[in-house]
Order: sequence, then C-alpha cells, then structure tokens
Amino acid sequence: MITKEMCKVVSQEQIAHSVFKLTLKGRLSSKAKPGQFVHVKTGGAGGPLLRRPISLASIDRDNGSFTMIFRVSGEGTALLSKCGPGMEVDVLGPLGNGFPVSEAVPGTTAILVGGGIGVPPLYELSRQLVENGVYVVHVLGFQTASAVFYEKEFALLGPTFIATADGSYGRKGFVTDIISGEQLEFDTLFACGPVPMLKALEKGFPDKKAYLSLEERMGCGIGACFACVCRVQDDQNGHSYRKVCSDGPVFRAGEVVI
Amino acid sequence: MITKEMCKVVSQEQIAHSVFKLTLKGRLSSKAKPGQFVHVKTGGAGGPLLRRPISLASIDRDNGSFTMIFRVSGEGTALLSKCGPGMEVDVLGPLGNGFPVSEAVPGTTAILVGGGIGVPPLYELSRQLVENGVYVVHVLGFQTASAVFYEKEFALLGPTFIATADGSYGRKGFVTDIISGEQLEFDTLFACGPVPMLKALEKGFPDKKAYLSLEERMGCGIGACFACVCRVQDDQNGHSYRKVCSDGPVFRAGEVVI
Amino acid sequence: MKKLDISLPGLNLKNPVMPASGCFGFGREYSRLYDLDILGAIMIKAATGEPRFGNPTPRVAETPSGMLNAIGLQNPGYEEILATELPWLEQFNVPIVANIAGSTEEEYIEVARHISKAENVHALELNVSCPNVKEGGIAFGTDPETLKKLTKKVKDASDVPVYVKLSPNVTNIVEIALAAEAGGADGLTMINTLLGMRIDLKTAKPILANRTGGLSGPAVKPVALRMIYEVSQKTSLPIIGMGGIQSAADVIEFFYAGASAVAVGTANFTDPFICPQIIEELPGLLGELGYEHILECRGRSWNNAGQPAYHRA
Amino acid sequence: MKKLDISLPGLNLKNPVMPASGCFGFGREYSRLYDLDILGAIMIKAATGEPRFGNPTPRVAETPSGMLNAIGLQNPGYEEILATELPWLEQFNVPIVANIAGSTEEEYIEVARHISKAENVHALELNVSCPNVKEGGIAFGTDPETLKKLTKKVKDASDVPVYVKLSPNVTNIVEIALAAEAGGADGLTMINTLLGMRIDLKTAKPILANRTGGLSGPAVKPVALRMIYEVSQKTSLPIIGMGGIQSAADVIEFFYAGASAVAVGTANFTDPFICPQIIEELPGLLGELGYEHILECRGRSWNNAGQPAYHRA
Ligand SMILES: Cc1cc2nc3c(=O)[nH]c(=O)nc-3n(C[C@H](O)[C@H](O)[C@H](O)COP(=O)(O)OP(=O)(O)OC[C@H]3O[C@@H](n4cnc5c(N)ncnc54)[C@H](O)[C@@H]3O)c2cc1C
Ligand SMILES: Cc1cc2nc3c(=O)[nH]c(=O)nc-3n(C[C@H](O)[C@H](O)[C@H](O)COP(=O)(O)OP(=O)(O)OC[C@H]3O[C@@H](n4cnc5c(N)ncnc54)[C@H](O)[C@@H]3O)c2cc1C
Ligand SMILES: Cc1cc2nc3c(=O)[nH]c(=O)nc-3n(C[C@H](O)[C@H](O)[C@H](O)COP(=O)(O)O)c2cc1C
Ligand SMILES: Cc1cc2nc3c(=O)[nH]c(=O)nc-3n(C[C@H](O)[C@H](O)[C@H](O)COP(=O)(O)O)c2cc1C
Ligand code: FES
Ligand code: FES
Repeated sequence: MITKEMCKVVSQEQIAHSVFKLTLKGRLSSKAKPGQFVHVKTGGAGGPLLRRPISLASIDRDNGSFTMIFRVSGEGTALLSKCGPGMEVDVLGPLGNGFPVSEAVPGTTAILVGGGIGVPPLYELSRQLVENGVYVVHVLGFQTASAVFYEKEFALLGPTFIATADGSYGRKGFVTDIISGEQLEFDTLFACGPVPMLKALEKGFPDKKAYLSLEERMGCGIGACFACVCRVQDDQNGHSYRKVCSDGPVFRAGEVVI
Repeated sequence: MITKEMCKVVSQEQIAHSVFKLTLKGRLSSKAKPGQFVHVKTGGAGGPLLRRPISLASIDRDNGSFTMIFRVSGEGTALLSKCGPGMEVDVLGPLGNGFPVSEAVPGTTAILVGGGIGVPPLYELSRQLVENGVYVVHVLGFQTASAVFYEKEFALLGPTFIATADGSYGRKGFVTDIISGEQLEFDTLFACGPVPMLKALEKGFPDKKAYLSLEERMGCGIGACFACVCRVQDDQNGHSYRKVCSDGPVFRAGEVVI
Repeated sequence: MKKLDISLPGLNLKNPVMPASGCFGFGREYSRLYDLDILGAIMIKAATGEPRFGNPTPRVAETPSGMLNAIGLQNPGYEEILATELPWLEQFNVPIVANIAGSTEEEYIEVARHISKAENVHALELNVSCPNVKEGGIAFGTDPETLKKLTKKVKDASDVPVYVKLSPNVTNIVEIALAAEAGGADGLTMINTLLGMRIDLKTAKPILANRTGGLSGPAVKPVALRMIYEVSQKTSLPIIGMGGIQSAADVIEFFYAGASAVAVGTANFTDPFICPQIIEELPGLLGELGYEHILECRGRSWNNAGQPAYHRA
Repeated sequence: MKKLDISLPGLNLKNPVMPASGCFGFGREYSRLYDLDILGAIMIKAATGEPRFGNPTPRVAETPSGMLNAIGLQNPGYEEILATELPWLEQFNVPIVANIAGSTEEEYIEVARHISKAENVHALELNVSCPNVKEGGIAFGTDPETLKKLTKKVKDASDVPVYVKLSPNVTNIVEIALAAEAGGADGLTMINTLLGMRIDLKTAKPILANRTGGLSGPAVKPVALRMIYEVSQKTSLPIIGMGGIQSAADVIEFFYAGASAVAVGTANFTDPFICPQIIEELPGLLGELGYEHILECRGRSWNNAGQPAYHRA
C-alpha cells in the first residue's frame, strides 16, 4: 500500500561532496523493498510543485525508519538537504517494484554495480542478499574521490571495488573496466546508475540474469500520468511501453529500451 | 538612505488574536522615523514574489533594533509569523515619509487615532511626541476584544480610549464615536486605519491640522512602478497624483483623495 | 450538507470536483489511494482512434509554480479503453467524461461515436487543444471555423453531451468559445495548457524531448480565471474550469470567475489526495464565506461586480 | 573580462542586462540604491502623447510565482519626459530605450518623432502590447497587418532604431514577429505580460480595479522562452528577451532560447538590487559553463539542437 506520510527527520548528515544521508521515521519502512523509491515533497508548502523521486538506501524495520542518500543537484535536493531533526518531510511511498531479491539463489554470487547516485539503492539490496546467503561483490563508480561514499558500509557486506572517472580514488575508469580487469565472476547482476553504464552492462553480459534500475523524469510517480514511460525492446506493435515509476524502476535486462 | 538588509530576529511574540510582534536587528533603526514602513520579503527564497509593506511600530536606536506589529491576513504575514530567533528576514527600508512629528507643537495636544492594524505606527509616533513635550491622547478601534493590543503601552504615554465594533471591550462603536462622546479636544490629529475611518476623520475635523496614513497595494515600494498612486484632491489637470509608497504613506488631510 | 451538488448537461454531480484529463490516467492508480466514489466525475485520459505511444522522454519539466508536459496523447486507443478501462470504472458510482482527440475529423468522429456509447460515459470532452502532437490537436482549437465544423460533427456522432476543451493559446478566447457554441457544444472546459519551454543550463538543450510542452499548475491560474471570466459573460454554456487549482479557495475563485464545476490536474501530482481533500474542505469554506450552496458563487465576480474590494483593517 | 558586451541596432551594450519598461520608472528611485552606470541600458516607462493618470487602484495583485499589474500606462507625457526625465538621465553613461505607447497611430508617430531626438535615447521600444488600456495598446499588437503598418510609420518618424514589443496574447507569435519585421523593425522585445486575473475570496470581486491585468514574473518564463525560441528561428531580428528573469542562470536560458539581450522587470520589486547582482554573477557563471562570451549562448538550444539532455549521475 502506498501511503502519504509526514515523516519525522531522525538525522541528516553530509557523507561526501554534495551528498547527504537523511533518515526519516515512517510507517512505509514496514513494507518497503530494496530498489523501491519514495516521492518526496521538498521545501514544504512553498517548495517546488513536483515531488522528487529518491531511492530507499536502507530500511530499518525495527526502528520504523528508512534512509535516503541523495546528491544536491538542484532546487529540490538543496531544500531537502536543509531538513534537520524535529522537522517533517512529506513522503509518498513506497513506490515501484524493487529488485527481485529472491532471484539470486543462496550460495551463488551476485554482483552489484552502481554509478554515482545510483549506488544508494544497492546498499539495502546487498544487506538483504547477504541475509539470504548470497555472496555479494560490489563495483561502485564515482566521478572523483570527494564523491565517494559508503565504501566501508559495502565492504562489511562483501568485496567492494571503487572506480573514479578521474582516477583520484580506487581504479581510474569505469565500473566495466573493473569487472573485466578483475575478471569478476557472478551469477546475477544488479545495477543502478547512469544510462551509458547500464547500456554497457546490458551489452557486456547478454547471457547473465541482470536487473537494471532506471531513472526518468516523473510527474505523478504512481503510474497515472505517462511521464516516465520507456519502450519495450520487443515492441511488436510500436506502442508497447513500461512505466518506470510503477512497472520499474527495476527491469530485467532486455525488457525495455534503455 | 534605503537599505536592503538581512535582519536577525530578536524576538517574536503573539500579542492578540492573529497579531504578532516581531523585533529585528537592523541598521535602518538608526535613521527610521515613525510612520515609515519597511518592505519585507516573507518566506525566504521560496516565499511570495512581492514584498509586504509593514509599518515600524517602534524603533530602538540604542539597541539597533526595530519592531513591527502585524496581523496574519494571508500567505506572506503567515510566513512572517513563523520567524523565530536566529532566523533572518530580508528587509528593505526605511520607506516613505513618516508622520511630521515636529508639526505638533510642544505643550499642545495631539490625538492619535488608530484602527485595527493601523494602530502600530502610532506607537512610535506617540513616544516621540511625548519626548517632545506634546500631550497625547489615543483613540484606538478594534473589531473585538481578542483583537485588542498595546492598550497598556499606549496608556503609559497618555490617555487611551478603546472602541470595539462589537462592544466586547471598551466602548461599542467607532473611534469617531469616542472622540465626539468624550468631547476630546486636540490641536493636531494623526491617524492610521481603514479608509472609512480616515474619511470620517477628514470630514469630521476639516479645520484641524490632520495627518493620515494611507495604505495601497504595492509593487516596488520605492516609487518606481506607479502601483500605489492616489489622486490629489485639488487636481487641476486630471492627472495629478501622489505615490503612497514614496510621497506617503502619510499625507496631510485634504491633500489626496482617500 | 447538500451544498455541492450540481447538474450540468449529461452530468449529475454530487460535487463539482473532478480530476482533469491526463492527470489521473483511467483512475486505477488513484483507486488504490482512495475511494473514487467521492469524486464528482472523472475526466479520463485522451482517447484516440489507434493506440499511441506518445512523445520521447523526458516528457515533463518543472517551472516556477508550474510544470511542462509533452506526453503526446499516449493512450491504448478507444477500443481498448472501451474493452478494459471503462468496464473497470463501472464499479464506481461516478460519471465519466471521456476526453477524445484525433489527427483528423474522421478520427474524432469515430472515437466520439463509439466511446459515447459506453454505459458510464456521461459526456465527451473534445480535446482540440493538445499542444503536444504534430497533427490535429491544437490546430482544431485555434481557428473558429474549423472548430465549429468539428464540434458539429462530433456532436452529431455522440450519444452524450459534448464539452469542448479550449486552448488558452489564442488571441481571442471568446471568439473560439462562441464558435464551439455555434457548433452545438453543450459546455466548455477550460483551460488546456499554455505552450511553454525550459532549457537545460548545462547542455543548452530543451529539457523536453519534444522541445516545447504544455504549461499547467498554479502559474497559469490567473490566465485561466481571466479566460473563464471573459467567456462566461459571453456564452450561455456551462464551463468546467481548470488551470492551477490546488485548494478549496481556488475552486471558489473559479466559480466566482464563472465556472460551474472544476477539474484538478497537476495538483494530483503534488498531492495525490488533493481531490478528496478539496471536496472535504469545500462545504466548510462555503459556510465561512456565508454561502448555502456553491452555485451562489457562480459568476459572482461579474454578476454583482461593483467596486473592487480593498479595505484596511 | 570582456564577456558581456553586445552590439545591437542603436545599442552598444557593455552588458546585456537592462531593467524592463514600467518596472524602473525613469531610474530616479533606483539611482539612490546603486550607480545606474553599471546597467547595459535602461528601458524607461511608456511615454504617451498626453499625460496619463492610468487606472484606478488596486493596480497590482500577487499570483503564484507572478504578479498582475494594471497600471494603465501612467506617465507624464512625452514632453515632460523630454523636458525633465531624459536630461536627468544624461548624467549616466547608459543608453536609454524609450518605450512609446498610444491610442492612435498619430499618437505613436508624434511620440516617436519627438522622443527619438533626445540625445540619450538610442532606441525606441514600440509598445503594442499593453493589456491595460482600453484603446490602442494590445490591439496594435495582435493583428499582423495593423502592426506592420504602425511599425513602418513609427520607423519613418524615428531617428533611432525601433524595437517592437510583442504581446504573448496571440495565437501565432511568429506571424506577428514577421509582420513587425516586414514593417521595418530593427529588433524585437518580448514578451509583454499575459492577460490574467485574480478574484478576492471574501468579496468575490476582482482584486484589480481594472478587473484584468498583465501577468509577469517567473510564472511566465516558460511562455517567454517558448516564444523567443520560435521567433528567433524565423526572423533575423535581434530579440531582447524578458519575462520572469530573476538570475544569471535565467539570462543564459534566454540566450539559449535565442535572445541577444535581456530585460528584468518584476524581479526589481522582489530585490531592487537584482540587476547589479545578475551583471556581477554572469561572467562567473559563463566561465563555469565554459563560455568565453555570452554570445556563444545565443540560440544554442536550436543551433546545435541534437538529442535533449538527460543523464543520471
Ligand atoms: C526512481 C528514481 C530514484 C532515484 N534515486 C535517487 C537517489 O537515491 N539519490 C539521488 O541523489 N537521486 C536519485 N534520483 C534522482 C533524483 O530524483 C534527482 O536528482 C532529483 O529529482 C533532482 O531534483 P532537484 O530539484 O535537485 O533538481 P532539478 O534539476 O531542479 O529538478 C527539476 C526537475 O527535474 C527532475 N529531475 C532532475 N534530475 C532528475 C533525475 N536524475 N531523475 C529524475 N528526475 C530528475 C526533478 O525531479 C524535478 O522534477 C532518483 C531518480 C529516480 C527516477
Ligand atoms: C504602508 C503600509 C503599512 C502597513 N503596515 C502594516 C502594519 O504595520 N501591520 C500590518 O499588519 N499590516 C500592515 N499593512 C498591511 C500589510 O501590508 C498587509 O496586511 C500584508 O501585505 C498582507 O500580506 P499577506 O501576504 O498576509 O496577504 P495576501 O492577501 O496573501 O497578500 C497578497 C498581496 O496583496 C497585498 N495586500 C494584501 N492586503 C494588503 C493591505 N492591506 N495593504 C497593502 N497590500 C496588501 C500584499 O502585500 C500582497 O502583495 C501595511 C500596508 C501598507 C501599505
Ligand atoms: C501530464 C499531463 C497530461 C495531460 N493530458 C491531457 C489530455 O490527455 N487531454 C487533455 O485534454 N488535457 C490534458 N492535460 C491538461 C489538463 O487536463 C488540464 O487542462 C491542464 O493541466 C490545466 O489544469 P492543471 O493546472 O490543474 O493541471 C494534461 C495535463 C498534464 C499536466
Ligand atoms: C508594474 C509593471 C508595469 C509595466 N509597465 C510597462 C510599460 O509601461 N510598457 C511596457 O512595454 N511594458 C510594461 N510592463 C511589462 C514589462 O516591461 C515586461 O515586459 C513584463 O513585465 C515581463 O517581464 P518580467 O516578468 O521580468 O516582469 C510592465 C510590467 C509591470 C510588472
Ligand atoms: S511518473 Fe506518472 S506515470 Fe510514471
Ligand atoms: S509601490 Fe511602486 S510606486 Fe509605489
């Protein structure tokens, strides 16, 4: 069930250059799944008209709270970064279909590939995979050293490789360079990040079971406005589509045109 | 000199139903005069586009601060009422020409007549008149008992009569009823309040030296946009005018068409 | 408590609030959030002759107090809507207003003929104002003669009353409204979106793939009010008003301007519960303002237009 | 640091930022706040043949991210402007763009003839788009033939280049722009205000005494950008863009759309120091975006319009 809730801020913390970690109390934590997102009204009544989609980075059922990690990239995220304890944030969610955690068989290996601000949803995914007895490997790409976050947190769950575009941290280059360079083996792939990265992964591992989380500009966030559609790859009639907000944001590789 | 300044909130306090008293630090306090106003940006960057004109209710040169008293009547004043200590308010001012304090001769009597949210600017005026050795009498009208404010403060400066429209406090009726009922005598009249009140005063005391503070919807607040003009009474050519923001808000009775 | 019921051609509304076309899909998503029975009516997404994919993405962009969209009339085609969506909507006790669009007169007529036969379709909304498709759409809504002709034909083809949805992108809205009236329209809905654009600062390219799109939301409210004010004084057709409505107060402002019902579009995205909230708040606000029934507000800005209001204290 | 200088017909601008007509009076008030020399130019308040008082008050109303005004071209008449205001402005090293308006062709011509002779008037802005006067004003700006004729006559009467200020309240802005071009205009300024309205909740009456007024401010920015985008691709006239500009980023967005300079109106009310601030911030922002000169931004949204921009991370 999707709910709209005024969520109390538990904490907010800057964890990298322009990147913030915001933890909120919210009933939606009891039902949310990794890879799902929330639609956040930033800045209160006077704030921007449209909500902002932000992935769930971790879900704490016991405390009834959840965490988002976001980069300040415009007006809405800037306003969100200014929320502190005691304040409330208007959150709609959980939205979309998350990563299919059970598709990774216990005892096999899953590789989690994230780029930039696509990294956050992989964290809760990794935690749940590990809980299920799946081996996880993380390959995370960032622009530059100051943009890197959550390396330690991921490392506690499984081997973690970092790439930066400018080589200022970890390996220089792209996540795909690491996968081939380190000759990483895996059974299932989960990825979230920029379109070129997702395309490269889809092309690079056509035979693997792979799940990709997409992004699109959104209106409603719940499937009603047709803002966020993408075409399906096997489009017989020229008008087949999926909605990123409600059919995704996670799709099996090969399902939709990225 | 008009300045634009981010003014620190010293205190904010509710003093009557929907009426707030907000004290700010600000350099403009060193040069402001009673009857002048400030143009306030409410709600920060995301707030309403236009500034809100609010009179100076008291000016504290020693502490470099000033006080506004305002009624919450819409979005802007509602936002302003939420400012607390530590916050900053964007203030343009001081604007307009205030009450001509020196027109009241020491030793004579001035009557200060205020209606509702027109009462605040009379407070600083009264203080300065008293300082100059002018006797002051206050006649203040409000809608109802819960709307009354600053009775005590005015009473400390001179005799103070209160009228309420519904008779729930003080005398029932209008300020003009009090002036005639109490047979109040005076040499100079200063007034601020609703248009019908100002009209009644202008008509009722045609021979007195009277100064009336007007209100008009404003754009710029500094005389550039022609939003706030009023006609002059003695309009020879059909296009004579005064700007409430920069030629007023205080006019000598008889000067402009109310 | 009967303060909100309104009767318009084809539409017996328990209240005058309905979601606007294109902002509510076919109701399925919002039905998971609240009971659609409480709505006055539902204006469903535009139906065309054939299924349409619409424009490439990005299809939306944000603007100050508004948004741009260039969905491009994506829909599964009227046959599918008749086969699946409308029957599903029958479970609700809510009249449906079917928004119809096309690239040719024939397409409009075909869609009107068939979709107007559905049990729960109580009125058609003739969309001659979509700015986001290459052919048809807005072209039918900016020329009075073309509009009159189209209205007449659609009216002939339809089994239910026809409301013509006006585009605000015109020099003379009254002229267009009168053309719709002359063509036999039973009512007007206004306004559709204003043509607008945003450009990305970093890439220098239009944010929308379609480059331009339709502006909606509170930013356009003053334009909508002005047009309804002008048109309502010049035609006898009832007007369903829309454009930036976000609150019960906005609804009353639209009635004052001359609307007889309202639709809420963009605000559903800001707050998916906005329609039920407005419906709940309306009676109280009407009471506060001293009205027994919302119809007392209709056209009040010009009915008794004396001096404008302005008083201190 | 020479990133901002631009040469347009009649106007050698040290930077492309100027206050918009009607939002800056004749400069006196703002001159007390900062040195007007820093401005690219100043567009002074509309001048008419005779002094005008304008409309009754209230003349302004607020709207979401915008405002309505119905000043009604209040001004002391061109003779007084020539006698007092323009000479006073001569102390500043800033070209003046004189906005001219009228109820008849003759009035326009008379004002143009005289005011264009002033030393510091480097260009005229032909206001055929004021929505707030009963006669003339917007009527001249919505019919192509009328506009072409008027432009030609004003052009003949004027000693300086003539920019035509376009109204956004038209079905086809390109057609109007081409009419101005055909009439001999040296440039275009756009947009004037969109016709709009607000109604008071308590009194049910229009907030503006004039009932309707012109919508300006950030709310109209997407409409302005769209129109400049369309027009700049179809005419060779330089465009001074305006409508909701509030920041250096907005200025660049207008250049991307196709503007060659910009004017700032309503934002002066929100922040009287906005023009100097934008002028100060522009060079830095251009640098960040990788431009050497602001002209590189001009028309970039369609010059190199490839795929629209959209990338994660
Ligand atoms: C399913 C999903 C999950 C996401 N998860 C995260 C996350 O966990 N952390 C994070 O930092 N970011 C995430 N994003 C991206 C995030 O939504 C944008 O960064 C954010 O909307 C930008 O808002 P803004 O006001 O700061 O920027 P502005 O550029 O001012 O926003 C203007 C408009 O564009 C939209 N927009 C801008 N960039 C994007 C984008 N990349 N994707 C979608 N809409 C965009 C905004 O939502 C808004 O409507 C996610 C996006 C999607 C679709
Ligand atoms: C010179 C002057 C001095 C004033 N001094 C005081 C004061 O000391 N205390 C006080 O409470 N009020 C004062 N007012 C009135 C005050 O400006 C309005 O109450 C306030 O602007 C309302 O803003 P809002 O956003 O709450 O209301 P809204 O109705 O949401 O405002 C919408 C728009 O209308 C304008 N507006 C609404 N009411 C008025 C009004 N009465 N006068 C002018 N503009 C208005 C607003 O400024 C804004 O632009 C003064 C007005 C003027 C002109
Ligand atoms: C995303 C979106 C899709 C729309 N689709 C349609 C449509 O299919 N048919 C139509 O007539 N109007 C459509 N509209 C216009 C709305 O119905 C409405 O007229 C307009 O948005 C103004 O109202 P608002 O400001 O409340 O959104 C759409 C608007 C939006 C924002
Ligand atoms: C109060 C006010 C007065 C205006 N007066 C004039 C005028 O006299 N002549 C004119 O051509 N435009 C006039 N305009 C329009 C502006 O010059 C400008 O075109 C419009 O406001 C859009 O720009 P903005 O959104 O930056 O304000 C006026 C606008 C406002 C807000
Ligand atoms: S955002 Fe509205 S359908 Fe996906
Ligand atoms: S408010 Fe602009 S001139 Fe007075």
